[in-house]
Amino acid sequence: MQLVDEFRDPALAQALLSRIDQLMTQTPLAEREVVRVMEVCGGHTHTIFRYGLDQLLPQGLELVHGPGCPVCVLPRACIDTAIAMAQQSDVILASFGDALRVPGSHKSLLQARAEGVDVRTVYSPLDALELARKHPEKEVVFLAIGFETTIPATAMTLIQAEQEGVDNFSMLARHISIIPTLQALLDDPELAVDAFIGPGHVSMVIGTAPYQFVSQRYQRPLVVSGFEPLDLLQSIHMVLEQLATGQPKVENQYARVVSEAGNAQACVAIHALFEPAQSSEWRGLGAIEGSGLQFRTAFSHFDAEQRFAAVLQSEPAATPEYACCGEVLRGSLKPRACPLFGRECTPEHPVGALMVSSEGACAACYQYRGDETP
Amino acid sequence: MQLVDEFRDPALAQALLSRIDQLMTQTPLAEREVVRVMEVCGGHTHTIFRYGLDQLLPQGLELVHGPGCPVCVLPRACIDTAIAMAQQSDVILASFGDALRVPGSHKSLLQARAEGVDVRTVYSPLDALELARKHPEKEVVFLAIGFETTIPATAMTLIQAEQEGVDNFSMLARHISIIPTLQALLDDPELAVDAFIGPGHVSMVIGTAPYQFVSQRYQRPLVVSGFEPLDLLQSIHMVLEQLATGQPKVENQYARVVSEAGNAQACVAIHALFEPAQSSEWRGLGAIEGSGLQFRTAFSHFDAEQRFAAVLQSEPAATPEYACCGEVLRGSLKPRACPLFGRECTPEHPVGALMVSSEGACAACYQYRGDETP
Amino acid sequence: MCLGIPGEIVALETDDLAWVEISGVRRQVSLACLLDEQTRAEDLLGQWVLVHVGFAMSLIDRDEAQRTLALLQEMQQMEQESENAAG
Amino acid sequence: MCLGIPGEIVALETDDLAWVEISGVRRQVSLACLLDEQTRAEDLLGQWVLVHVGFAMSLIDRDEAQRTLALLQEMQQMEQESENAAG
Amino acid sequence: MSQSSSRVTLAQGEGGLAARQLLESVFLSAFDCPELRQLEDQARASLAELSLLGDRLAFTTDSYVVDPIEFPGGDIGTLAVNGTLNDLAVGGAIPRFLSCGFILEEGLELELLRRITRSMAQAARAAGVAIVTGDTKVVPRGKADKVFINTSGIGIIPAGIQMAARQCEPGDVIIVSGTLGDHGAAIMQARGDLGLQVDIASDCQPLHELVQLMLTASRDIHAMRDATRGGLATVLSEMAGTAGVGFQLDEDALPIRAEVRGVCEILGLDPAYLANEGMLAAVLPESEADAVLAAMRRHPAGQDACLIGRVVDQWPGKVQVKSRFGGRRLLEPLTGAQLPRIC
Amino acid sequence: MSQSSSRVTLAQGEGGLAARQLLESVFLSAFDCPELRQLEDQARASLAELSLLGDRLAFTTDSYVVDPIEFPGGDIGTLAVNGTLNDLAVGGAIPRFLSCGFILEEGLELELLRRITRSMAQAARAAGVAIVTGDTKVVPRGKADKVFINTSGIGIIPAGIQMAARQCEPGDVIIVSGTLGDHGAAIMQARGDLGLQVDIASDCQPLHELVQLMLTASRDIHAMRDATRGGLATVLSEMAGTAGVGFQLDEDALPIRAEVRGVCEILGLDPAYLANEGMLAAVLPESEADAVLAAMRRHPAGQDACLIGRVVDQWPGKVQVKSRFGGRRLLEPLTGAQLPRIC
Ligand code: SF4
Ligand code: SF4
Ligand SMILES: [Mg+2]
Ligand SMILES: [Mg+2]
Ligand SMILES: [Mg+2]
Ligand SMILES: [Mg+2]
Ligand SMILES: [Mg+2]
Ligand SMILES: [Mg+2]
Ligand SMILES: [Mg+2]
Ligand SMILES: [Mg+2]
Ligand SMILES: [Mg+2]
Ligand SMILES: [Mg+2]
Repeated sequence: MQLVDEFRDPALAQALLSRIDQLMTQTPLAEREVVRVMEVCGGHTHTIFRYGLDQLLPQGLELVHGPGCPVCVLPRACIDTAIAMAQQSDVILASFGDALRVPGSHKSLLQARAEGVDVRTVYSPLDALELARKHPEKEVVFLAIGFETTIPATAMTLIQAEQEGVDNFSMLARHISIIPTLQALLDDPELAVDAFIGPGHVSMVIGTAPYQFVSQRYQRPLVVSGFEPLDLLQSIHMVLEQLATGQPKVENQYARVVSEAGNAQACVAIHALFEPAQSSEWRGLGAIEGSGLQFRTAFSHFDAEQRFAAVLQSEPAATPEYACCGEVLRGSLKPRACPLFGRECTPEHPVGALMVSSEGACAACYQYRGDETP
Repeated sequence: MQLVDEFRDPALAQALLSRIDQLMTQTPLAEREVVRVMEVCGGHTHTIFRYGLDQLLPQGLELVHGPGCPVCVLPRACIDTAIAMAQQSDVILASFGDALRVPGSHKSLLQARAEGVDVRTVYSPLDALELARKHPEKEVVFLAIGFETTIPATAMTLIQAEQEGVDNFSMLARHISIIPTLQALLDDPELAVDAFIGPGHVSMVIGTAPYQFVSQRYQRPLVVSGFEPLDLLQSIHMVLEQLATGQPKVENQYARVVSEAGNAQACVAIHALFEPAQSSEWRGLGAIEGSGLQFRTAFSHFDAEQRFAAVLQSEPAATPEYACCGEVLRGSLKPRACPLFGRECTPEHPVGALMVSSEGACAACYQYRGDETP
Repeated sequence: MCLGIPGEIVALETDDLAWVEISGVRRQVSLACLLDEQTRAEDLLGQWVLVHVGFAMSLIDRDEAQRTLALLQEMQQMEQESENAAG
Repeated sequence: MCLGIPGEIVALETDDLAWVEISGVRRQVSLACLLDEQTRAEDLLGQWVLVHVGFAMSLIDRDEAQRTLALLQEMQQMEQESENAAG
Repeated sequence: MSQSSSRVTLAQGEGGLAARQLLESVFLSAFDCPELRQLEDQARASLAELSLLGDRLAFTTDSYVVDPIEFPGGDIGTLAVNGTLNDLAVGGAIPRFLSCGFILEEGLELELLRRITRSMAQAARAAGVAIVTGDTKVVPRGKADKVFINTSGIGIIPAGIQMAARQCEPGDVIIVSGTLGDHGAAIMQARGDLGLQVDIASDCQPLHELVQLMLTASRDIHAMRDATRGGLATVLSEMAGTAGVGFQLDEDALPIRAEVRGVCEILGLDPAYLANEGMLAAVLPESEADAVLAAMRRHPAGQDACLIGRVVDQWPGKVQVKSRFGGRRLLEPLTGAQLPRIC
Repeated sequence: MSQSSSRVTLAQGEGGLAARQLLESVFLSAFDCPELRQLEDQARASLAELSLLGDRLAFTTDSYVVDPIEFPGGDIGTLAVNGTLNDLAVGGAIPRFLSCGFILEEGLELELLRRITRSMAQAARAAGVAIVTGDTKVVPRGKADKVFINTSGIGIIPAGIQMAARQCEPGDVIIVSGTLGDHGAAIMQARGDLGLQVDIASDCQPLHELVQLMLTASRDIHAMRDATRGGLATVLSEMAGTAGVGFQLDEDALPIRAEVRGVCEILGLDPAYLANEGMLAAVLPESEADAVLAAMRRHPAGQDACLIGRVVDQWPGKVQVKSRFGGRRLLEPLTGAQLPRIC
């Protein structure tokens, strides 16, 4: 595969690994007991485990798996709401495959489907819109999740629905913005992370400029990275070099896809449809100011929560999240240190959302390294 | 079974058969080449074939199978209409089992069901009403067929629907009255029938009085008969005795169930809901004045044909009935004399309606005597 | 036409619905066609009725049934006697 | 997060829908996020894009890709040389 | 806190862990036997050991889609075991192995599935056969009706036994092992949509012991069939057709329970077309009838065994019923489904 | 004028005439063989003749519910024959007889049913097996999804052949007969709901000839599985679990078609979990590998055969994949269904 296989070359990886080894054994990094690099993005976590990259890194260099998986941070209450909507006769609830396995207070959407509600997996929000066109007698609700990578797709789909006048289509939108999330992480006094690998695909939308505060205000290096093994190793090398020189800045390893400015059209679409919500609650992260998005008034007719307000009034409060997930998300606990890991909590029967998506720190850890004892 | 088994006693049947033999071999009946007795009612036809009674009767006594099967006289166009209604999304079409196999111009209701429309078998019109209660989101249409035996059930069901305000319930009513039908038969110059066995269950509703014209105007004996073998043999004996004495009259063999006056409440219900239609077309019988019933204006909201008028406008004309059925229904042709009998036309793939219900003269003949060559 | 079957009213369900028993089988039937000012459902308990498409359509007169059978039995006796006489 | 995959725009379906080919597999993707006054769909034919949930989200700069790889190859050569020197 | 479901999920049909857990928690525990425990893709059995029982293999299959799944006298599980056993039994075979293929609808209650598998296990144990290989598929909700089961069966036919419909010949008599239509009537009433209340249980039961007893009484039984779908009328028509002879039944000899007759009278059906699931018809020389009937009546499944008619050389391929009045009628194979009639 | 339908009717599932006509017009004409023609309730076969082929009977069953019913490379009929043949084949058995149980949805196009039965007949003929017994049920519209098929198979295992997962041991190598996930990818694209256009055909094919060739090259093959539902990852996990040994695969050695990889990259799936329907994995001593691989590559079903890993004494019951970078990851059995991911 072009533009993929080139970045999986083992010989080049070997060279990067030697460089990394060298940096770690030289002053000043050799003096540190441990260097902690957080890959913010679950896609990076996935690559790391898929190729066993963490096993190849030198002692003292630790990868911390961050909160950058939109599925993992989805609160139970959101699933409960989606199920309540799906339980209305006439409703088809559609979402991405990963969202369907997230546990709600009592069950996941897949389990609700087994009990008879109409839940569909789609590859694209456009496929959900197509469902609405094909089933005019039904109300199609799309459970919209994702960081800025995905929000433009949601927004463009809504713009198309608006243009065509498809009125049996709405969204339960639980989008999350990366910058306020990073900000909250950095403000956490328990955060023990020396540098960041920045999310490549979010950045192709928002560009690299918005990360400046990470290096400027919080003095942490950040390298926006691609998702292939070489991308990650190179990015790790780049943050280590910054740490070695003591000059934190924002760099872009993924220049083939990401520009400093990002994708203007995509950003325009996001802002046309959505505005930041005051404060949003995320699984494991708690309430983060400005991290959620809400429909602008002009588009609130697409807001499934308004359409189904009557139904949702009677929603019971969600059961509280399991505490360890939050610590893992913030990087202060390793997945295996959670007492539920691999026992009550497995990819088959996830307790926390980090066990759901293969991007989730716990699932990746279990799936790709399940044999190691904690 | 009480009130059933007593009337299936073979010793008593033997006695009746001897009496019948005697009558047929004595003057004046012995002088006739053939005595033709028409059992008007398909139920009688059924009993005759089920027990092989015709095989036990003496030479020269011939049973002619009359038109008294509401399924057999159902026109193709009625089935076409029922299918057109069933094809509306949201419609459940319900009827008695026998009606579902009647061929329309292109297919039967069972075949339409195989192609995806929602057709249900019910035992009672009350079960159809129950379907309407259970499926308020559906429109339930009951295809109502039957002679006076069944019309009170239809009427009482509608009265109940009216009282409860069940408004997703309607009927495609194709009821037929026995008296105009008999009248038309008797007016047919080709009718070669010497006496009638009258329909027991119709008579429990209308009583025996309405048949007086048969003996008075047309000089034919008529005996209202029950449905067990002894009932039929006794009734045959009774008409033969009348023929022997030359005093045609109306007699009642089935006094345990039928009274002279009939069932007043049932008749009231019929007349409350329905009024005679000017002229109705029946399969095999052609148009018969006053034989059909139509909704009275006060109840026309239950008339499925009015409810679905828009749909039905575009109904294509039904293909014409096969001519032989009519001759068989009027008693002027024996089923086996129809060139289609047992070849193109079988109970499995009926061409004419007489092959559908096991009451139909052709079906009874095929089912119970299929091995005889024509 | 018109399959009808005799059954006994063995229980009442509502004031116009009854349970009828036919050879060990019970079914609910409507009494609507048998009720009027003079006849209430209670009066029908224990009676035999002719059932058609879920409705009791007629009371059955068991005495009449007996009379019909008695007539036939008499006829049979006469036949046997005349046969014996002939044989 | 955000599975993205590079593919080549091989055909246009409408003025904002294109067929993208990825390792022999074709899928329709929306070009809505790449179009503006200056950029029409025709201009994108033959280009490589990053596809996410049915949308082309970014053009891929193949020269940049080459530059990144060239850098890594250079690094590898230097490593080998220093290794040879050491060994 | 883990949200394991009390219902069948699609994942359980995808192979993998969920499927494995369903297999272990439901099927293996119910059907445990050495062949199954191997968890190979196929069960294995020694041909030498099988040859001790007879000289021919018998092989049959049936799918079970009964609605409702549970009914008086059994459930789809007992049916799936006994039905296939009986298709082996009526060939004279001693049943040995069953396979079992489940098609489950997403959302099926696991507890119902457990009840069904327990029924199957119990029926298999009672009959001395093992369920040695199996398969489970799960289809999305609405794509199947709760649960369908296929069982295939292998049995061994003892040397010297040779039953086949073509062997029926004039002079033979026809016997049945029990009353007509019990299963069909029980199902109709269990379905509930006809509003009938009646105390009839399905006759669902294994017949292989009965058949072996019959064969002990006489090796000269010409043919046998279990009267299932389409009822006695249909299996007799098939046999008469295959042999090219006529069957004549005596209507009054047909054993029918009062309640089954009641159901039939109400709905206008003929009990000769109602299904049984533990009743067989056999055709044999008249000389053997007494011995065979006596043997049958010693077995619970044959208590109501009786002679119902004989094979004649008239009406080849047809079944006639003689009424008590002397008239006769034809019993054609079932035409279409039996539907309740009004006329 | 007679209105015979071009669709399956409920009556055809009720036994009786309609069922008989379906049997004769569709099934008997397609599957004609002496055993079926008897129209007894069970097929019969001589044990003595079977014993000439080997010393053990193999028995297996599978139900087929694939959606869509027809797809590039086959249909539910070819699948139903080859799938069950393969479950016999991987036990070393020579397949002999198949049973076939159809569950049809009322309203199914008869022409589709005819195509499916023709596929089955052709697949059976090609494999040299006979469909000797069958059954058909029809369920009301909406109670099943067009057509489900169960096939059960009987084969004979030649004396001396003994393959079983528990025999896998450290030092063995693991080979596969073809590329991963072709069937799964073909089905996903045929379903159409993911909007993928790709030229991939199912690998649906019989493997018994290939297996017999392998066994000719070496009788010392320890275990074999066809990688169907849950894919290679799942069958290897099962084998490793049964044997209590570790399997270590070399990621770069896994043969995967570019198009299958493309589908997986787009949807975020792992080809190791996609189904095959004509690919097997075998475990055998390293000493036998060259001979066995050479034999395999001479057969069309084994052209892409290759060595993908080895059995180790670490990680008992687990399958590890070593990436090209030297890191390793666990290949757990499939958890839940594979769903397209966005992240
Ligand atoms: S193992 Fe489960 S409960 Fe524990 S942190 Fe991970 S996802 Fe949360
Ligand atoms: S055989 Fe058929 S076509 Fe002929 S008269 Fe009878 S029903 Fe009509
Ligand atoms: Mg819903
Ligand atoms: Mg409809
Ligand atoms: Mg069978
Ligand atoms: Mg059978
Ligand atoms: Mg059977
Ligand atoms: Mg299987
Ligand atoms: Mg199998
Ligand atoms: Mg297998
Ligand atoms: Mg298999
Ligand atoms: Mg069968």
